[in-house]
Amino acid sequence: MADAIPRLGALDHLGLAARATAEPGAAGVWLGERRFLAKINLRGDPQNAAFMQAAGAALDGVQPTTAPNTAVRAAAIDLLWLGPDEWLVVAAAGSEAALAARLAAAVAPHGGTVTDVTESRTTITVSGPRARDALAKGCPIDLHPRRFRPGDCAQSLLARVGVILLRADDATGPVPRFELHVLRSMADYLWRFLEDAGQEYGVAVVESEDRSQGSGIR
Amino acid sequence: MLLIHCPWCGPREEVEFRCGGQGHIARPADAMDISDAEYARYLFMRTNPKGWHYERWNHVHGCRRWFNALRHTVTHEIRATYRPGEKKPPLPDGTT
Amino acid sequence: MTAPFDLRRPEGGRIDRARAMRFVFDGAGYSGYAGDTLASALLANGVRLVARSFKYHRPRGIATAGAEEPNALVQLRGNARSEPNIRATQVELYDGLVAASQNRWPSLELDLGALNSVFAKLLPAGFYYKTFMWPPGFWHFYERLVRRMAGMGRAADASDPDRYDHRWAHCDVLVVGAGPSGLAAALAAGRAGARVILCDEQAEPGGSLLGSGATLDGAPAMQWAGAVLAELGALPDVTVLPRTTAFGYYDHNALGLVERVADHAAEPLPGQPRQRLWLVRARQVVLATGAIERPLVFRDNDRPGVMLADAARTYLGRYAVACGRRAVLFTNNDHAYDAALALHAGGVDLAAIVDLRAEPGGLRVDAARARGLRVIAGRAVTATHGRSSVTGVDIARLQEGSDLAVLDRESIACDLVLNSGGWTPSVHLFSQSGGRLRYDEATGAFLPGRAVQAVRAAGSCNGAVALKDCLKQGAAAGAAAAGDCGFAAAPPALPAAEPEPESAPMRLLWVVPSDAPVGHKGKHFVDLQNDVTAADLRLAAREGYRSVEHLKRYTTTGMGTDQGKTSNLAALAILAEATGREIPAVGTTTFRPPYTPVAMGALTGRTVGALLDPARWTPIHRWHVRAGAVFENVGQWQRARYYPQAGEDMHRALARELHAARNAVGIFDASTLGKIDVKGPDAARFLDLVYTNSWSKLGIGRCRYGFMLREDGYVFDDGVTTRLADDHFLVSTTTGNAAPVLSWLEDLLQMEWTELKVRLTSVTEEYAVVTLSGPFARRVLTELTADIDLEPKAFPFMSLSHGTVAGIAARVFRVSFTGELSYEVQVKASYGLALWNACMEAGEKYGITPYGTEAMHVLRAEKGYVIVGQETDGTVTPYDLGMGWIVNDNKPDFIGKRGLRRADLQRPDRKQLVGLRLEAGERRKLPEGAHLVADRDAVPPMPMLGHVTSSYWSVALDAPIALAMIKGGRARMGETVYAPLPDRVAAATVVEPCFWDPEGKRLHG
Amino acid sequence: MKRYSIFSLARNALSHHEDWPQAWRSPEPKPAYDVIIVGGGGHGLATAYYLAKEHGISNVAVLEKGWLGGGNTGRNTTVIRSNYLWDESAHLYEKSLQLYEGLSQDLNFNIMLSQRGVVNLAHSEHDLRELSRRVHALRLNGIDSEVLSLDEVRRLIPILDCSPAARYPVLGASVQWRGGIARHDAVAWGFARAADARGVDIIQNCEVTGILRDGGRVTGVETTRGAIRAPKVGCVVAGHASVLAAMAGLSLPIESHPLQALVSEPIKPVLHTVVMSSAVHAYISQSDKGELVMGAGIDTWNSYAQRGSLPVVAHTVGAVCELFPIFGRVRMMRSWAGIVDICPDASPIISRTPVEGLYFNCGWGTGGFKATPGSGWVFAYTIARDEPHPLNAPFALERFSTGALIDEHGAAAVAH
Repeated sequence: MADAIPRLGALDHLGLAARATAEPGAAGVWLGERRFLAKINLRGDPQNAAFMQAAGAALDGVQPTTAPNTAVRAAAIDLLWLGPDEWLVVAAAGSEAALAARLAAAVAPHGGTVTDVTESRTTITVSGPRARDALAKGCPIDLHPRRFRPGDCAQSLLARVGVILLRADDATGPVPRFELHVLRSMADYLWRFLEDAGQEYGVAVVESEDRSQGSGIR
Repeated sequence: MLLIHCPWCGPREEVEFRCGGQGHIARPADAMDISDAEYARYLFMRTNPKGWHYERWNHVHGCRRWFNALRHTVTHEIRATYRPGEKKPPLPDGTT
Repeated sequence: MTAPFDLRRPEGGRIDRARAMRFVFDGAGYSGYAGDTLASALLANGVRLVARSFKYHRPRGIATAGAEEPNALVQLRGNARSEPNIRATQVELYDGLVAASQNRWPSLELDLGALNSVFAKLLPAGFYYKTFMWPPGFWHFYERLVRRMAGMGRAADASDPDRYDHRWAHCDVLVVGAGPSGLAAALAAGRAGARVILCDEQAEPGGSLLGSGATLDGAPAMQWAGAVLAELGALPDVTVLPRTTAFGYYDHNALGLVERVADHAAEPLPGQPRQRLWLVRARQVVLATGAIERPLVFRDNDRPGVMLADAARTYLGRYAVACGRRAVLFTNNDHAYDAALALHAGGVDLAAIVDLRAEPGGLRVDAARARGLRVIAGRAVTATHGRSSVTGVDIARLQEGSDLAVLDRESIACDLVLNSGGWTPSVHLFSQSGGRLRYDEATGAFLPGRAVQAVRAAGSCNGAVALKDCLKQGAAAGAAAAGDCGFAAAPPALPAAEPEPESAPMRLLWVVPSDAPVGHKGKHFVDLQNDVTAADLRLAAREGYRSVEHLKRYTTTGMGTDQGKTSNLAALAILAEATGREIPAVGTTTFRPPYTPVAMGALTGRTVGALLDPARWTPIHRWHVRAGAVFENVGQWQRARYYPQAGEDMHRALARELHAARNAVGIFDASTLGKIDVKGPDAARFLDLVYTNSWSKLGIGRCRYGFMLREDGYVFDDGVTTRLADDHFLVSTTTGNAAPVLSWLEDLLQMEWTELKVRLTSVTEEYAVVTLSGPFARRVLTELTADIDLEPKAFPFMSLSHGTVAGIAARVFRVSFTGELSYEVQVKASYGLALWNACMEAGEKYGITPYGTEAMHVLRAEKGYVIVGQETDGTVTPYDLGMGWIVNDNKPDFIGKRGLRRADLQRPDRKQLVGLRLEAGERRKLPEGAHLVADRDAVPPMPMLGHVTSSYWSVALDAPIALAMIKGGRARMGETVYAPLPDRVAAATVVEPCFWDPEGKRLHG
Repeated sequence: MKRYSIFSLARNALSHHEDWPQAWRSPEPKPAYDVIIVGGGGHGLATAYYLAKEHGISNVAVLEKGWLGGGNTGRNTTVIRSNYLWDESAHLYEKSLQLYEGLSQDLNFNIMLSQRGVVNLAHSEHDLRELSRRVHALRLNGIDSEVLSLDEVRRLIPILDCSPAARYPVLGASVQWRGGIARHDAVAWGFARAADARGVDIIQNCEVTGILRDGGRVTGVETTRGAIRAPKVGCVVAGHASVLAAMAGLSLPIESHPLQALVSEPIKPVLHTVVMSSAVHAYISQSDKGELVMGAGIDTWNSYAQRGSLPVVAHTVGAVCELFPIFGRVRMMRSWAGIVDICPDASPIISRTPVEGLYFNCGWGTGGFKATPGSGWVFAYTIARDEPHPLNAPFALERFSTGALIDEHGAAAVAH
């Protein structure tokens, strides 16, 4: 029923779809948005093997990692470490309700908790040969290819906005790709900051929802 | 521009953190039985040393965890950061 | 003499003679070449007089060739891009450059400010502290005159049109300075595989090699530099940043760099920043910042044409500019002879070398003599002559034990006076890093001592003199730095430098005698920019300003835009002499960032204008924009304040919105309120601890209003919390406190009550919240939902129902902040606009009207509901608000319980919340913030009872209403209080703080 | 004391300024004094001066570990005002402002008090409400203060960006015309010279290392230059109060933080009032020399190091450029930090202590310079009479037990 109701994305007012190009050309920074990706906050005790096992089972075998600031990436699920007892499950748009229910049922007996935060954030993709240069204008994290590798994630600031940052490429090409999960209310600000930061390198808007590269969620 | 070692996330820039002031201040369990002056000691009185200082930090723009640190208030050297519940490290110079 | 002498020598230098550049200085057109600085181009054109000094307006020329320049400050560019106080020595020439001199009127040549020189005797250091005190209170009049003399250049007359950037950077080894030592260091570290950043303030790397004419392996040294740069450029992890000044060294090896991206052009390219601030976190730092030649302090040493010896050599070697035709060198050391020889070789007539030392010797002196140069030993330059340019010098023999030099006087005509008092290593950054400095007696200089951070100094900033030593130190430092980062590094093979002749000792003579006691005739300048003389410094010492910091502040020495790069050491030495102490005992002055001034735009970066701070928008924001809402900032959120229709002012729009909410139905976007999901078996216990009231017995699906206090007992935040399940609550917070409350609750759980099994998640942004409020609220909602029973019995006040609204899964809370029948509908954020639109459509026939925060404020004030941050200010308890019922004192503990018991919080005469009703017929509301008194006729200073916290025109009551916090307010019901206002004294009656439906019938209806 | 005037200046010019006397002596410490003041900053020197002048106690030593005026007196942004919210603060700072108004004549030392007005900007409805509350309170307290409309702000400060399109547009302002700036070093030097002339010994490079007590009362101090006895010891050591208190076995409700400040290169006068904006975190004035003087925020962590972080400075400069877009190309010339001792209520402590004869004057946070003469005046009274003056009675240590804080953090952040 809800499918008939129009949903409004955090950046819909920017008309990104209409601006998107398939060929970024000479632009150094490629920006896009992935709307409505399912996002689920998972909490639980990593020392509790039963919890870890239950969570992994409910997530198609994707086991929560205890390695800080890394993500486990599978075909349909990214599982990002957020804290010593906290993870962010990212999955295909529309899957959140079922996934959250399944996950909650699995981990609740083992002291785990699950909160659907799908709509709290949207996902901005930043790629292109100068993606790192643009991000470095606002982000204090060291994004050097050796220091921030494929599958690494971090929570930090970009400009004055808190972001969850994931390196989403698989390192086969020269062009890195980052995904930024940003609070919905500040997405417009962050988008404008990134367009501004990329200005000296040239910015192209790309269709991220259909261009997801490498592994990751379709 | 401190470089602070979050016990979970590793070294991160100061801008990601917020300082929570003096650490290891126990909330009095017998608060209702102590005098106003004794309660003021908990609420307001601080060691504020010129030297090594046990303090609390929050990785507010990172993993959102609170942790403790031992930092020198003149050199700004951070000798240790440690998780809540972990034993506090001894003072490096054995004094104060 | 072959051809007529041209200041621009026919060959040599690193300028591009194929690219001529036109430029304008003080309205006159000149030309130079690509590769020139404004200073070198001016000198090439024979322009000597370029500035007036700050205090005496003395004519000044170009004294140096670098960042240390005290004199040659110009106003660069024009209009919105106009920049004051720019050192001509650091401006790269570009075609069309426009510059003007500063601090003169009407013109540089004829400057009336120079009258100050006439009164100079009345203007010693600190004269203003001793005068302008009579008659009392007249300082503001004198100040106007003083201010007229203030400043140097002017700020632009319009907003800066250029962009600036910030950038974070990380590296293994940061090398500051790309002279020979810096290049060697970067090469060593780069070859080892380290991530290296090499920065240099100049447009072209090379440092001293650019102008010295040195050779390496028998070839011009710049060939080696070029090869090194090429190799560095090919290394993927090496970044070379020319035109980039490391200006500040901060904690934990963080440095601030400013890159002048586009200053060498008339304006930046589209999209290009003008400057970029780099915030570098380096694991290791190598400082190769060089050294600055030190002037001698002799009488009238400030005339245009008096210049540092090495600067003249740089102008000749790098820019092919002879700074004069006939020169005299005045020195206390061997090294300056190199400059003299170079100038001599470049065609400058070297009239004499005046050496302070009685018996100078060594290879350099021999070489000078061998070329037939006249070396006059044991003498001093005792005076200079000339007005807008130097025309000659007097010299005389120094006498042991005398402060005067009067014997063997001689005058020499010249148009250039080179001087050298030795070298001052640039230890600024090392000092800022916290490193100790040590004084070296032989060279009269402070050198890097023990390092505190991970930093090494190399080359001439570390006291090295010979080129080969600079290279060696640099290579060793670079390799060691890389090694400390875990890279296997070895110093690279280095090219061979020419052998350096042994130097004879220098003669440190901090004030050069003349034929009269210092201060009696002429001026011995120490700080050229601030016109501080040796006599000023001695006066300050005599008056008791014996600390070097007192000296600086009293005389202003070293406080100019050059930060005393050429003057600090001499000032220190003169103070030491005057107070009978050794220089190290006097100390160093503190080196503070920045090394050279940094544009405020660069410090600002891009977080300015629209990017100053995130503007947070609700999911329904665009609707409010289209509806023409006027917004207000609440923290970072932008909230609709009211929705004026055509022709409406705020008052009329508000009246319409209020009327609708009380008599029909209003719709309000409440999405900004903080929402925290509290889950876990101990959730209720936790809430019992952080709220004043009790939660354990709250039924599932029921809501309760609560106060959070701080430990000191004062109100921190309020909001409605709902129990969603046995172990699951939804806490709501005020808009502004959403983040602080969450952080505070996390603090308690993580650090204090670690045994509690509770997890918190912010869900503020997960949901959009639409409030329907007013008598028709239920009817509107009925139209939109089929699966929620809206009957009051089934869905009472302060409860929650789940269902669908307008086809959207929703949580509906029956709560009210308006005093009317009211529902808050919560849906997933992306459906917020759809829900709003559906409500507007369904509500149309009921007169649904959007209302903003202003109407919300009035509605709640009519009910006497408080706003945290408006009625409260961090000093208010629940009891003060008349809400003692919300404090469950039977609980063994809650945050603030003990704090509330403190003596002052128990006083009976505390300020308490009351309502104020004005006299019948009074149409003017009280100003918010107005203070209240008991005595109508009181005069200032008068005892006050308290203040008006909220004041509105109540449409419902057709009268103004107000809330106030006043002393003992609960006991004053019915009393009259007064608000003395600028134009009247308003009287008001103290009443209960509830003006509307005190029984709450509408609320529960 | 030889008086300073234009005539003395002219007379000395004839002798090439070689006969000026010392502004103050550099005496050796005596074994004992009637009162020891620890701390040779503005407040300590003012205390000594008023002890001598108002209470006839001139057998006083001021002990300074470094050079006089070298702490926060020489590191602040020189702003003077008395527009404080709470009555207790307003009265104390107003006393100070009144003393400032006659100080150059009183001390015979030109402290260059420039009453050019202090403007506080409001950027939100909440700001406007708070500003109105403050102005109303000040007026009834008899302290000059008024609200300025946006048009008046525009006329007064033409270079201020008052565009309604700004991220945080200026909506209005208040002004205290009697507020302004003064030459900070001159305040210390003037007090030092005048105190010295009344017989006070100012002893520099003399660090207090211990507080001597006999039972419950103070008997003197131990210093790097030996023990010095006195029955009364007043501590006025901004940035070091907790360290001194610890020597006497006391702890204070104080945390020490770096407060950064900066100045630009000197430019021709463009800004003729002091402008403060708490919403965008900037305050700025232009000195008589032409430098823009700006105060940055405090670094949030404790420090005694007189240095802070660059992002804090950048944030402030950003706020200044937001308000004054013409300053983008003006350059920061110097930045530094002072150590501010901050109390939980952002108000000072001027108080007796549990140790008899030991007095503390501390916790001025960011407000110390403007309070200098008033602070010294009430502290001298408190020491001389062993009881607080009514002006400083509310600022006693006891308030932290009773809860009667004077919370100058102002109202909590807007929260609806």
